[in-house]
Amino acid sequence: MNEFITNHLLSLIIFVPLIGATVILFIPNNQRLLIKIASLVSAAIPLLLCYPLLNEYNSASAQFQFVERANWIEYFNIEYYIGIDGLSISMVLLTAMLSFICIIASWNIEHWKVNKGIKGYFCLFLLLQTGMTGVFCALDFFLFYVFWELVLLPMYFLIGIWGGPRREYAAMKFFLYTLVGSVLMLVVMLALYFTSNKDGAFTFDLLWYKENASKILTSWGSKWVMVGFVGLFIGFAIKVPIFPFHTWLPDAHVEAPTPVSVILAGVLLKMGVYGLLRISYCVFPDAAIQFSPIMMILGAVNIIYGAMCSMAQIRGVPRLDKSTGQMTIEQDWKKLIAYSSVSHMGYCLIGMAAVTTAGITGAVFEMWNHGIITGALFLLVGVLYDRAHHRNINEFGGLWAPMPYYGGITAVMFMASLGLPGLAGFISEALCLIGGFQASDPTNYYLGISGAYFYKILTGICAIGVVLGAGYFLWSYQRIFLGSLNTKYAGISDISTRELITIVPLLIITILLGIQPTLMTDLFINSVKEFVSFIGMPWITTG
Amino acid sequence: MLWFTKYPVENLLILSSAVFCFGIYTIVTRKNAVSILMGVELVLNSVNLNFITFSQFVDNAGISGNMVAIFVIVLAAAEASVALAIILGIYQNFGRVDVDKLTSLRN
Amino acid sequence: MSLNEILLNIIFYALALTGLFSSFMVATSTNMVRTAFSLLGVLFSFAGLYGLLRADFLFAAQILVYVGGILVLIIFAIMLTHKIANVNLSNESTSSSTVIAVVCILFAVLVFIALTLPEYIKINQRNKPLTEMIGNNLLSDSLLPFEILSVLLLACLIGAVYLARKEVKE
Amino acid sequence: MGTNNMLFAVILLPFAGFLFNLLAGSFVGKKLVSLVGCGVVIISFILSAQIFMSSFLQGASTAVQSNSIRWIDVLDFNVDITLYVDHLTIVMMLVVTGVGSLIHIYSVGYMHDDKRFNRYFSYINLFTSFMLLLIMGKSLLLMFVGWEGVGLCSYLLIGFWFDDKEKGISNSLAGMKAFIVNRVGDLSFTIGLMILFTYLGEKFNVWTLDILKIKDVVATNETALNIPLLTAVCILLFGGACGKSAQIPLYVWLPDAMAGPTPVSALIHAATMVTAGVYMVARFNFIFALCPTALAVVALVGATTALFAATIGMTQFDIKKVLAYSTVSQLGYMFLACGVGAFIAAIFHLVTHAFFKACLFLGSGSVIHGTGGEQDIRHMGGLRKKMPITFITFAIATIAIAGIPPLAGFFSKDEILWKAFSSNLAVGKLVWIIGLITAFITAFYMFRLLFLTFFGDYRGHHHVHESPFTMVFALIVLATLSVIGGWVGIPDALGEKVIHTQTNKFEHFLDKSIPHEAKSGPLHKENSHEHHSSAEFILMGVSILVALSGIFLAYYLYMKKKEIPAKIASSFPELYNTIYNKYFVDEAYSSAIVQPLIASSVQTCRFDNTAVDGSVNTIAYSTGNSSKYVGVFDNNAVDAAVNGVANEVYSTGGQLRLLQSGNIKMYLSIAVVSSILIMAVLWSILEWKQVKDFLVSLGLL
Repeated sequence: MNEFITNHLLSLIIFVPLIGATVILFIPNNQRLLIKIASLVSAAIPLLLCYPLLNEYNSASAQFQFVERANWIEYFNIEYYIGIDGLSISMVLLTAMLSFICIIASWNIEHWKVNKGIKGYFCLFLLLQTGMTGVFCALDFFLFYVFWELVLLPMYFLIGIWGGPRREYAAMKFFLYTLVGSVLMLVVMLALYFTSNKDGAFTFDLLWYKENASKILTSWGSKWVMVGFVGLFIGFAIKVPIFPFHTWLPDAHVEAPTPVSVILAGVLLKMGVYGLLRISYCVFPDAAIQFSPIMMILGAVNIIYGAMCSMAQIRGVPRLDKSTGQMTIEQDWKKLIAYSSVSHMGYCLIGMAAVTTAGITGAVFEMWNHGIITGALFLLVGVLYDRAHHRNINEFGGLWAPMPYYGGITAVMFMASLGLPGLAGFISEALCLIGGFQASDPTNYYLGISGAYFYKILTGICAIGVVLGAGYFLWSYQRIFLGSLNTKYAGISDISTRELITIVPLLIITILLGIQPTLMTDLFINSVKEFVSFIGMPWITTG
Repeated sequence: MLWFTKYPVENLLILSSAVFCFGIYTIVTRKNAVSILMGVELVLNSVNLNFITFSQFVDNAGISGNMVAIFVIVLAAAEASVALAIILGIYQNFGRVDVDKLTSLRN
Repeated sequence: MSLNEILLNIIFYALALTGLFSSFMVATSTNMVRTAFSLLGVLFSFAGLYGLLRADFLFAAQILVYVGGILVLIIFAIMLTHKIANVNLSNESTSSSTVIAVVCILFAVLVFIALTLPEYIKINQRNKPLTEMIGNNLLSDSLLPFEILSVLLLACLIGAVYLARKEVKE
Repeated sequence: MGTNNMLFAVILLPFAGFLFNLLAGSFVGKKLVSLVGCGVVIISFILSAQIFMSSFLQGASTAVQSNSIRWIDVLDFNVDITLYVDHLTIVMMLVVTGVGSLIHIYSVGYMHDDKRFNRYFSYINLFTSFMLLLIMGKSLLLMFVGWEGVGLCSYLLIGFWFDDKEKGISNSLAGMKAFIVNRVGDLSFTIGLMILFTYLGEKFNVWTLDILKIKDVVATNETALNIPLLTAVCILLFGGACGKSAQIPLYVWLPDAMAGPTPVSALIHAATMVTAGVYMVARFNFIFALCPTALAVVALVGATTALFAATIGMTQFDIKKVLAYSTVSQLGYMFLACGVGAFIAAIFHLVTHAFFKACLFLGSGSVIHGTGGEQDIRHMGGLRKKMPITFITFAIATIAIAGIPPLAGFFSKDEILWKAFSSNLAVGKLVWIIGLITAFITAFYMFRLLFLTFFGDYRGHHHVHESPFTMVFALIVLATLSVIGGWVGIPDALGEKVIHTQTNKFEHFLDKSIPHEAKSGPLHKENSHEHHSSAEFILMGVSILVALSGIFLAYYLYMKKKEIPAKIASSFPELYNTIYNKYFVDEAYSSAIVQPLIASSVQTCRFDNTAVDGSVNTIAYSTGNSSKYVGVFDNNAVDAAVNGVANEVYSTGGQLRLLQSGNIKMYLSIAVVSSILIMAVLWSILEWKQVKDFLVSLGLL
């Protein structure tokens, strides 16, 4: 039995939630507690399986581990090919952990305004977890694409049914946006498929693409390689989200119920960045290097733009409400955090654009930290939302007096999020910034962009994001927690033990990784080294 | 002059065509249902004749033509019985068998 | 032409003419009973022709089935659908010149085709007894039609009985 | 270089105090909380004293270092947690822990009846541990962690009374302002740090943030350095120092920081945190010394801040605001000293300033405590009879800050002025003059404060009582320190002539960590010894004269002719008004930076809502519309065609229906005719050749 577990560990982690979801379908709808326990168990098992995963994972080697390979669709030579290396192990862990926490967080689903069938909710959630873990483990482009699309469906329904007032609009927008992106990705995937010939046959195997990246480069020519890269980039940029494609994020977050927006922010955004790292960078390394100045610019825009937008939430943004037609002042706390995650993802972009060891490690570590910190932030917003049933910042005040523990934990999380040294957020941001600084200056063939201190100036601009971050986080903290107590909320109850169970582990991880980040960075340092040396190879065709 | 012994096939075919045309003529002009039925019988017989002549003079095994003829005969019998049953049914309901009057199934 | 041939010719033409004349009578006679009996003439002449063509089984079948079965049936029908009194039933027919013209053209076409038979038609005489061959064939090659026919006859039997019975007024 | 793991104990003890008070504080009585709070800091003071005694005085080892723990390890960039103590650090440690413990003891009395007593002590302990980390951190990044941690604690402590009825919001806003302005300073600090890091890495392939390693790299290839870049780095690092030590562009947060409890102001905004900037500049003396332009900037900014803050201090009526502005101006002095290369004088002034400024703040605290929360000096007066000890200690500290010998202030300030005067930097003389004027104004407003609060008759209406012993004890100790503190650094010239003792122990002590030639180096004229001392004597006389005249002016205006200040104020109303309102700097900042930033952020979000989101919606809307048009087109065109066909079929069907006339004969004839036709067609197809001949023969073809 355990021999079966060890060599099918990854598949188990991926498919146990799916099995759980099917089991839940058979439980009658009125057995609410049984459904919840079943879903909890089926989310707990992958988390427990992560322990042997970490145990046997040999962080010294940069090769793929726990590889499982089986023929799926013989005719098209599509394989069920999964495996993890440094980049994806932290994501698998993050998905398992956040999903488990979110199941606990959605324990009081009955009291939500939208009290639809909870069986559907939990099944969709577990299906979502399968999709997400699958994305991070897939090594076959087709399998990756299938899991990528699999994630869309449950998320659409979770937002669409259990969401807030404008849920249909948000869910529809989210779905169509990501779908457009994945269409582009499909085109490039097929292009790659039909130009590949692994021992005679077409193949979707990502590792094969990586090994023959130079062959693809010569056969496609640098122009088409750039087109392919941009196609993939747009597909992933929508998910990250990167500046022009980000407008689905605030709506999806504002409308999604708390646990769903935790998963949305915690894991779904990482799928975009992970896709860029795993596929765009590995398959089109030449285009990746040529594209890095633009990536850096986009990263800088992301940071500053996200920070500005979230700061605007405090003053309140007049927005024409289509249904009622008049201008409503919108100052939603959750939207602030959504925009702040746009800003945080900007740091990942800088780290990636710099393609230095510090940069890429910073990006991967930022993916993990952002998942933990923003996940906790959304849970905290959920705590207040469950009590006050609204989220506009200026209607709270002085909540630290009645809710000391809640205030304390939110303070620590806010500090972590704005990058206070000594907590995890600072280290990944510092690594990204330093990585950005270390990047060598782009020479003239970088799409015609060159400049003596190009990267250094841009990273300097990005550092301003740190100040803006301090601005809007402290300002919102002051509006909600400090100042004189808003009498309406005098009797508000402090954070409950269930909510504590969901948030305290994230808090501990943030503090622990702040003091000793090597716990996490050792996991993926070697893979990053191999990744950087691979990208750094003399791909660059002059002109 | 094309005597039967020299040109057996042609003669027989001419005969069957003649009988065939007579059958057609009776079918088209007769008003009485039963006589129409007789016309049909004439046509069937002429066809039978054709089959048998060809089976005799063309087919080297000489059997398939005859087989068909047999089947035609049997079918003619079955068809005649059903037709007459219908005619009797009509007669009972309408009292007469005149084809022109039987227009209740109009459009 | 040898005596045999002459005899053959005489027999053929005798049969042919009787068949022609009686089918003419079927087509044009006004009296119902006369048409019935002229049909009898046609059937007999055709039976003779079959015999002439060495289709002896068919000669017998023709007489048995057609004459014995169908003709008797027709006569029954005539008797049942007309009052007994007036034997000379009127059998009017709406003959019009167009119909005659069409029939003649048809006859002409058929004759033309008969006369321009392709030479490949081999003239060979079969002299094996027909019945034995038919028996073998019925139960070997054309077994399927044979079975279908049996089913068909059964269906007709039932159908005919059902159609012809008098409505039982409840 | 001895390794001594006690260093970790020095930092972790206050941190443990923080954890204990925060978590267990509310359950445990105030007695235990105060015991743990103060005890922890006192023990760490004893430890630092022990290290000072053992390894620096007798041991004469240059530095003590703890073994390192792996912190960030990313192959080519790794940072370890190692604590490094050399002469400069030990001095700072003694100041921080010494003054810190005194202030902890003081605040036991001061904060006694506050309902969040334990939280206050936990924050103060956390502050002490972060400050120690800042000082002892070997790597720049560790220093930065301490740097921001100290900023965090100042944010928490300034906004400590966040739920105060009327001032609650302003307190928390002040805290936020402090943190964000510090953050702006930290921004320039990080950029400077990163430029230095990447420059050293790319040029000399030394990827390190370790201060010692940086020092060696800079020392070994001094000639190959790119001076303009280093100047930029120095200015950026100095920007960080400005943020933290409240210099000209980023000083606005310090006066508002007075919203916090007074011991907090004493500890953080007088003695320790604000001096972090000076410490950092002193720590990087080996880089600053190489860039004269950077030094000039530092000196000028320091001098102008000193003068600027002193002028504002003259007009303030809130006792803590006056002291806050005096702190800003004294810090200006320290940076002035650094600017002219006299890093040791700056540190000496930092130490003496810590003593008398802490004493002043604690004195003002006991005054506020005594007068029941009254902070406006116009409602005080004549307190010397009711609060004698506070008056005496306050007076001593005021004399010290004014720079009257033999107290500490004189020696350290005079040292700075002398170094400024004697330095051959162009900016030296100008800066000396500004320093002199500032000394005059400082003496004036300090004694104005003294006379208004303690002399004359009591204008308030509250029963005044002396503070309890715990508070007074700290005052006494600090007063004595501000007296004897100066004697450590008596200048050599004065020493040989007058007191024949081994003088300026402080300078010789610090020499080991801030090498002499860097201190004076090309900056000071190496003239003969005699000329050197005579000029110094003259200078001492001048500065004493200036101080006395300042005191006399204050005495004359506020003791003799009380109405004159009001008359002066009314005669130049707009000048007085501008100075009183702090030159409207706060308003200028908020209108120039803060409001536009918020407005632009609102605009960006609206842009995001309308333009970007709008474009997406328009795309969706247009596809919706176009699909509508497609739908309409589909209905009219395609559908019409289909309907047309349907109608045709229907009509033909109609005619065909007529065929079903029920006339059997017609059916039969149709059947016959159609079968004949079919036969004809089939036959003609099969026998096309014959038919063709036949037709040809007929002449049709």
